[in-house]
Amino acid sequence: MAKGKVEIYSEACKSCRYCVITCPKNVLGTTEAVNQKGYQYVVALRPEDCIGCAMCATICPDGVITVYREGA
Amino acid sequence: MAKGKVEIYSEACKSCRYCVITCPKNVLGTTEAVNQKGYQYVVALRPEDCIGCAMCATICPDGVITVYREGA
Amino acid sequence: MAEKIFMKGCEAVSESAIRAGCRFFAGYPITPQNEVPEYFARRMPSVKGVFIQGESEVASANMVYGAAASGVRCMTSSSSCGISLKSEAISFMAGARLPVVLANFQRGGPGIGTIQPAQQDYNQATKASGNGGFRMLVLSPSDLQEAVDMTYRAFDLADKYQNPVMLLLDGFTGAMMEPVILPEAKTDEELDAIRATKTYATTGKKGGKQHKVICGPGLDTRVSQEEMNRRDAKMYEGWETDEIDYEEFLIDDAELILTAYGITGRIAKSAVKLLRAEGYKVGLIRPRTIYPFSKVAFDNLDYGKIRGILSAEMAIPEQFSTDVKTAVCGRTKVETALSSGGNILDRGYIIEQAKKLYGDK
Amino acid sequence: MAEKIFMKGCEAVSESAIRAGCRFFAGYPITPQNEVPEYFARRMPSVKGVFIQGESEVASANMVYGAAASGVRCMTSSSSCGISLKSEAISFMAGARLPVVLANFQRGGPGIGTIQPAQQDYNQATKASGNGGFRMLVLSPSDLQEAVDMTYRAFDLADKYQNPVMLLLDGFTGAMMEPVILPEAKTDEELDAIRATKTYATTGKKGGKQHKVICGPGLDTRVSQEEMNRRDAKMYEGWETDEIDYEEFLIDDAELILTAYGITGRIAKSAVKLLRAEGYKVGLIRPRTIYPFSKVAFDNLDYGKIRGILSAEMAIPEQFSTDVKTAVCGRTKVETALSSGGNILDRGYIIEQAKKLYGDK
Amino acid sequence: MEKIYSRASGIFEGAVSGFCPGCMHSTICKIVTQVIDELNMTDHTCFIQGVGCCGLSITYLDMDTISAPHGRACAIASAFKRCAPETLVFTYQGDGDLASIGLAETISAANRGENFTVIFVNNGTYGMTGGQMAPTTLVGTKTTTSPYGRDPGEHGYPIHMCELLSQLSAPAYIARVTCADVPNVRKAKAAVKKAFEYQLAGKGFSFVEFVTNCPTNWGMSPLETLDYVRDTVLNEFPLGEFRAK
Amino acid sequence: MEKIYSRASGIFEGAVSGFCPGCMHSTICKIVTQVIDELNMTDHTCFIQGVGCCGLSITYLDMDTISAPHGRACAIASAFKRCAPETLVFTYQGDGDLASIGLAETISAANRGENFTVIFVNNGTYGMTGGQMAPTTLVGTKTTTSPYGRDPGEHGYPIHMCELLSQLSAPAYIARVTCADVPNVRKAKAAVKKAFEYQLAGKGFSFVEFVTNCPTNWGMSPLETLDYVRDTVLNEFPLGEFRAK
Amino acid sequence: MEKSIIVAGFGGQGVMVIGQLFSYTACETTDKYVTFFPSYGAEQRGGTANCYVVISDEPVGAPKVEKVDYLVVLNEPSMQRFKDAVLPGGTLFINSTIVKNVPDRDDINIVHVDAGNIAQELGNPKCMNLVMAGAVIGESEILPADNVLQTAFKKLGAKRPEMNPINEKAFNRGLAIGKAAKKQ
Amino acid sequence: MEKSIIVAGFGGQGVMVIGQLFSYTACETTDKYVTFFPSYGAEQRGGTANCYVVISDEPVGAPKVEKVDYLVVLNEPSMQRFKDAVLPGGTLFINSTIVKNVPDRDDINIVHVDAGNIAQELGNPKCMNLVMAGAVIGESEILPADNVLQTAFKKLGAKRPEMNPINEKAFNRGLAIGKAAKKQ
Ligand SMILES: Cc1ncc(C[n+]2csc(CCOP(=O)(O)OP(=O)(O)O)c2C)c(N)n1
Ligand SMILES: Cc1ncc(C[n+]2csc(CCOP(=O)(O)OP(=O)(O)O)c2C)c(N)n1
Ligand code: SF4
Ligand code: SF4
Ligand code: SF4
Ligand code: SF4
Ligand code: SF4
Ligand code: SF4
Ligand SMILES: [Mg+2]
Ligand SMILES: [Mg+2]
Repeated sequence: MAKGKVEIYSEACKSCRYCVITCPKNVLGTTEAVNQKGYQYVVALRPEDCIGCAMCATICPDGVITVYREGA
Repeated sequence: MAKGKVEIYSEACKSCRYCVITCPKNVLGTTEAVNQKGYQYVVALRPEDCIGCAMCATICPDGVITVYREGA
Repeated sequence: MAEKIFMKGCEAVSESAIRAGCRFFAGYPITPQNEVPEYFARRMPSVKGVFIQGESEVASANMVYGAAASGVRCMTSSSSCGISLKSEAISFMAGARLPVVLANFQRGGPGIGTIQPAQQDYNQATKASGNGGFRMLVLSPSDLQEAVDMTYRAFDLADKYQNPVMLLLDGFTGAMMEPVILPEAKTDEELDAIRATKTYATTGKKGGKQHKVICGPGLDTRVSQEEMNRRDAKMYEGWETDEIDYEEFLIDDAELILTAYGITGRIAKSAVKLLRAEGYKVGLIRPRTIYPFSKVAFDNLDYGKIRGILSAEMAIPEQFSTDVKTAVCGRTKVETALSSGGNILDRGYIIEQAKKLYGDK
Repeated sequence: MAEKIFMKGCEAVSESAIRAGCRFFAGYPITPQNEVPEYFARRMPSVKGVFIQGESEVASANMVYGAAASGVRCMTSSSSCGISLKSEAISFMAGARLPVVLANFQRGGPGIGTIQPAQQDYNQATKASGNGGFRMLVLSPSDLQEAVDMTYRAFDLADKYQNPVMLLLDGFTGAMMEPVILPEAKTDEELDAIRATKTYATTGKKGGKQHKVICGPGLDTRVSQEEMNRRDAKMYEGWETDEIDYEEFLIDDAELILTAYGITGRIAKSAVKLLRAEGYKVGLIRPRTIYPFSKVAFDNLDYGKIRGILSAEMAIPEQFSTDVKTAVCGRTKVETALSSGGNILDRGYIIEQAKKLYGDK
Repeated sequence: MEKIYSRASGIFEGAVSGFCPGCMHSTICKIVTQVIDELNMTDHTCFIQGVGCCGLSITYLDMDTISAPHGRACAIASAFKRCAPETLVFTYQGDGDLASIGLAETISAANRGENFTVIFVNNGTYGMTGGQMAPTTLVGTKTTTSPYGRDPGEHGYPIHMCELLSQLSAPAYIARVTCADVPNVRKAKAAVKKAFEYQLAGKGFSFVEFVTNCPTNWGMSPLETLDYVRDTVLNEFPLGEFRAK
Repeated sequence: MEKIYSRASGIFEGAVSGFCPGCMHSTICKIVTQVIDELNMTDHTCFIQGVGCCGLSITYLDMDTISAPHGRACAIASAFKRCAPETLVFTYQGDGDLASIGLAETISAANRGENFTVIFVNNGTYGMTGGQMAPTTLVGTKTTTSPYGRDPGEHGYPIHMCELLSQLSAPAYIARVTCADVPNVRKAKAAVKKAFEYQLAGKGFSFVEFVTNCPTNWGMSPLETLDYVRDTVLNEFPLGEFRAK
Repeated sequence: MEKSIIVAGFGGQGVMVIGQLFSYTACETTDKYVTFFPSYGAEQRGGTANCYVVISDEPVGAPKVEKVDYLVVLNEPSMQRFKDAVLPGGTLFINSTIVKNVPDRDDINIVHVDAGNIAQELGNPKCMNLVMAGAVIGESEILPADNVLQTAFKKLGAKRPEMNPINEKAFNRGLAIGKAAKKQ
Repeated sequence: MEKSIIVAGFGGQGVMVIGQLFSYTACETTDKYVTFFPSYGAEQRGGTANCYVVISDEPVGAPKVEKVDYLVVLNEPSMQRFKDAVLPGGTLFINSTIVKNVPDRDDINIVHVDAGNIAQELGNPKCMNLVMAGAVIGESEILPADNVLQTAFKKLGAKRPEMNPINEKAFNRGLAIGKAAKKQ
């Protein structure tokens, strides 16, 4: 099981992709799906690899990502 | 004869006495006489001692003193 | 009754403000009102108030904006060109509906003008102390007792309407000395109670549900600019019935009306007395609130028996007199007695002009 | 005839200014007039003119003061709260009698307001753009061709009277695009000749006997403030006969008059057309010069046959409409159609109000 | 699993900021509210917005706020803090606001040592009005009002606020940070915390300059701006603590 | 005998300045006009007066002049010089004017590197308006608006304009001088000359700060002020050339 | 004859380009009077943007009107805001790729244009606006289609001539949809 | 009854003190109304300074009037400026130590007071103004001399009590001159 988990508030995502390039485990990415504002929001493509390091959330300007970690 | 000479435009003198304390030869001073503005203006009390060094004129804020020097 | 004290205009106004509960003052030196910031600098520590010498008029006016946002009674003052610099902030305070007291000790103009008194800012004070078409109550005293009383009242009016109030004075009133009786000082408890009513103060949500926002129309997304403008317009309209204040003197049988405000008002009044002594039937209308304009005073006149109106002010070209003409609307002749440039209006000249307009006794 | 070009209001005004010989512009970003400084930034190098982005509106206005003192044709522009910040400098320029062109692309207010268009600065522009009771010619165009033509003319008027001239526009006029025909550009020779007439320019005594002083009343010891105020008052008076400009449209048989200026003027005009098409006898008075006020246009009306006047403006509370009421002075009913807050006045609403006031056909 | 990173209570529940994609204004709002939460001050804070994109925080940050006239936030904060000393007060200002029109207010408040905190967003341009030249614009950069590039001969050089303020005696804390990568976001947050702690301890003026981006007016993608900040902008504006009394 | 020292032609023939007895404003007028005469520029000069006692020069200095709104001389000079590049342009401003209300205009013009000269009169007070506290007032000094003495906790510390401007890249010449004794008057004159020469050579912004006195508002005799300047004020404001590009 | 148009969408969708295309064409290739008025929110990106175009045989009176003959809607929020702004008898053009809520009105012509997908298909999502422009011209015939296309080449092609072919395709795809949707 | 006074001289001559002495006395020791108005030039020193005092049984209408009952002139420029400001029947008080040009008017009483020299004689040139004040009271009797003297002790003596004796002497010297100069 994954050590970490990300929760993405996709309506607030603006598709800047900062989290995508920052995630050390390559967990995140975008799909074709767009939100209300028309942005291709980020999703956890490989949630199982998430280590809950919160680097994605730290770099995310818009506070889109909430991070959970096992036994933090 | 004196090496220098000072000409004092007494109406412009405000009696600050900067020149008096600055003159190395103690040439200058005030008397009872006052000008239109009510200031006891400076006069050359000992003109014969003047060496024309222009220190008095240099320190004088109001450009009251014109200085002449022998063979300057 | 309280003792009469011989005081300088600037200081009388300042002391009255402090007694009204002014606990923040920001200002910048400018003649002829330097004694106002200087007085606050001396006095504020003893009432635990704050005095800041702003780095400029712009900063000072914005400081008052900040102080008002915190809920304290506050004031700034300046003179003419300094008021121009404050005009953006004044407009913001009117837009944000903040209670502040502003004083303008007018000097000559335009531009830097002389440091001598004038009444050249009447239009600015009453028509446009900044952009956006807001209005303020503008009070103008004729003597120092009135200055003291109006200052005290200005703080209540500012709170009542949650809007800036302006005192329009002049360099003469600021510099002259006259005996005054000072109003009683508000106690700390009274002031705390007043501050407690200011629920808009942005001192932290403190458990409140809604965050508070101090801003003008256009930024608050909860209410449209037009709504705010309409709300304010309604308030201004209310002033027309509730806040107009003027003195009538010997109007009943008057065939000639002198009218003037501020320092000129007292001179006109004494001219009326002297003219009466000579048998001229003259009376006086002296607006104390100069915005809104005392139109009603002119509407109440019996134009059947009036030969004319002489409007006196220290402004060239005329300003107040134009409002008089508008109010009179052709019902009788309106002439003017004007001066500017530091020459306060000579009573002899007013009397002369009045006699000319009066014609045969 | 020159080609018509589809241009944005801000840019059309800027290009017209450059063609009129404007060789110095200082401004500070503020929506909705950013395209003015931006246009000057691009264009000035090619005409050897100077563009400076001032550190603020205060600085920009003072830069124009400096440029005018050097004898070049110059301009600054801003919007509403930015104009408030310029008001001290404007007052100085009027006091020093310097020719400058000022443009205000009005937005909502008070305070920062919306970035949407409004006409909320009418009082400020026409009554008190600063302290001291000075006046300026204020021109307000209804469409971009008029904006272009008035801008060009403003430079001549500024020089003619050696006084600031204001263009009162709005965010709508600045942002919209429309075809315009641009005036011919003044040649360098023409501009040199104009500059040579400016003997007051303080570019050095150059052997002249008298040093030149640029300052307002109160500082120049050679002439008293009152003399200067009287001299200026006389000039202002002259404008009342020489510089009032307005459009009359279908007035002759009109039983209802619509009146409006600026952007609202064109909307009102088209409302008149639509109402005429429906058989209503309506006409239009559209002031182009808004200071001095076109009182004469209202005096010329035949009140015997007029049912009323509808005054439309984007200001709440009313401003222009108050001047209309003053001019009409009770001779007929004056009603208003107002909006603010970025809602430009809807033609439909004007028509509706007009019909109400008109009554039965 | 435990929640280890989330939005703070100072942001409206579920709010979407009005800032452009990738704009660090958003990051700043995020970390400032986090710090305030950590200090338990969300209910006792008043922030004073400059005019600029920071004004978009009015619908984003759920704390008491005053909207200042452009450039005057430091004057307002000076008075407000003196009248409400228990409230945590910070201004939030852009470079046009703070370093151009508000230069006198900024330096004067710093020089008086007023006890509030400045959050300064240096994005090298006037963002909200569409990308005009700011005092902080890098030499050579084309903007709408320097269409031929910022020219030192005509426009001078970028102004360095931290260095300038460090010439004054009164300021208690001065630091320059950025949000261009994770370690820097963490450092930035620590700097904000320190600044607020200085204020709460009554030490006087504290100032945190953020070297940020403006993807929209720089004409770059958000990712490109990160590189540009790191590779170019930081050369002009070195990070660090300039004063910590 | 030969005339070796006299007034310059830039002073009205026979004029008596309006400055108080012993006020160094007079000295500054004297040496500035002397330098301009030496440069043969009296007929090609425009000076821009701040508002303050320097405004008394309007009836003293026989050169073209513009009276600026308080604090705005540097903005006016920036534009004027660009529109009339052949004219020697200097501003003449007090510390209230230049370092308080005009702080943004001063620093911004310096930062743009505008090609004119500033003559800055630092007398530690608002002279003309009767002795209020200036940003340059020494700690502890009682003035009409700091009646209990300048208190660092409330008012901060004196502002040092030369040091502040030296943080900027553009300025070409920055110096602090005084007129408290003969050698210093001579140095001051040399500094003014250098500043004007820099301007004539098109090098950009030049700035000469005069540490001066205000006998009237300091409540001292003129002679006492000389001692106070030398013994006390100069400790706070060290003399010297800060920049000479 | 006077025709009024609103184009509304997000900033960045090319709202203004559509309006300006019509305006320039009217100004430079016809005898008509024309006005164009852009309107932005406070936000630079992601905010709303819309513009008003009025094309007329006489000088234009009101460059911004509450109700228009043609409404072009590029995103959902714009639909919410403007759906009542179409005059009876007028036409509503919808970027149906992303706008799903369609008003229930039978007094107007509603033209669905899958512009987003068409643009995608043509290889450049940015030319969505040209598809919409084509549709407007096809249905309304307020301006000669050829003139509009020439203007597009002149104005958009000036900076990026390589875009001309794809722009032309996009415009023509829209034009065809517009023509087909014409009410007889 | 209303009496008006102008005191005029250089800044630094104690012009304002004379006016304030009268004003405070009127306010604090009588039932009269009083106004005081100071007027300065732009210069801090060496400039002109003058003040207007009006003392009246009724509220004061005009605190500054062109023509006054009493004019006190301390220097030459003030004489030039104000010499026509004395009402017929009024009195002109001259600091004759430094004012030499005397107007040729026989409709007023002219009182020469060698105040500068008297003050010098008394050992403090600064008390020249008290000599003048005494002269005004002596001639005009607008206020009780004793009250004025008490006010001087209260106001001037507050900071510098050691000056009281010399101030008293100065005032009394002036008073005597004023009394002697009274027109019968
Ligand atoms: C007095 C005044 N001048 C100008 C403006 C217009 N204005 C709005 S935002 C802004 C500046 C934005 O730049 P900056 O402060 O750098 O903030 P950013 O948007 O870049 O974060 C300006 C000049 C205004 N609102 N008020
Ligand atoms: C806008 C404005 N604010 C204030 C004043 C009033 N004022 C006149 S001189 C002066 C300042 C004098 O101080 P400083 O600049 O230090 O010059 P100094 O007289 O000391 O040489 C001030 C504030 C003014 N004329 N205009
Ligand atoms: S918490 Fe760490 S591993 Fe998980 S998605 Fe975020 S950056 Fe990647
Ligand atoms: S960093 Fe945040 S806003 Fe940017 S793409 Fe990732 S989740 Fe979306
Ligand atoms: S020139 Fe020299 S010696 Fe002569 S008076 Fe002056 S200081 Fe004295
Ligand atoms: S220095 Fe000049 S003003 Fe002072 S006393 Fe000497 S001559 Fe007079
Ligand atoms: S315009 Fe620039 S600074 Fe403003 S929100 Fe967008 S990216 Fe950020
Ligand atoms: S007031 Fe001070 S600065 Fe002004 S002239 Fe007098 S001494 Fe000099
Ligand atoms: Mg910025
Ligand atoms: Mg000073």
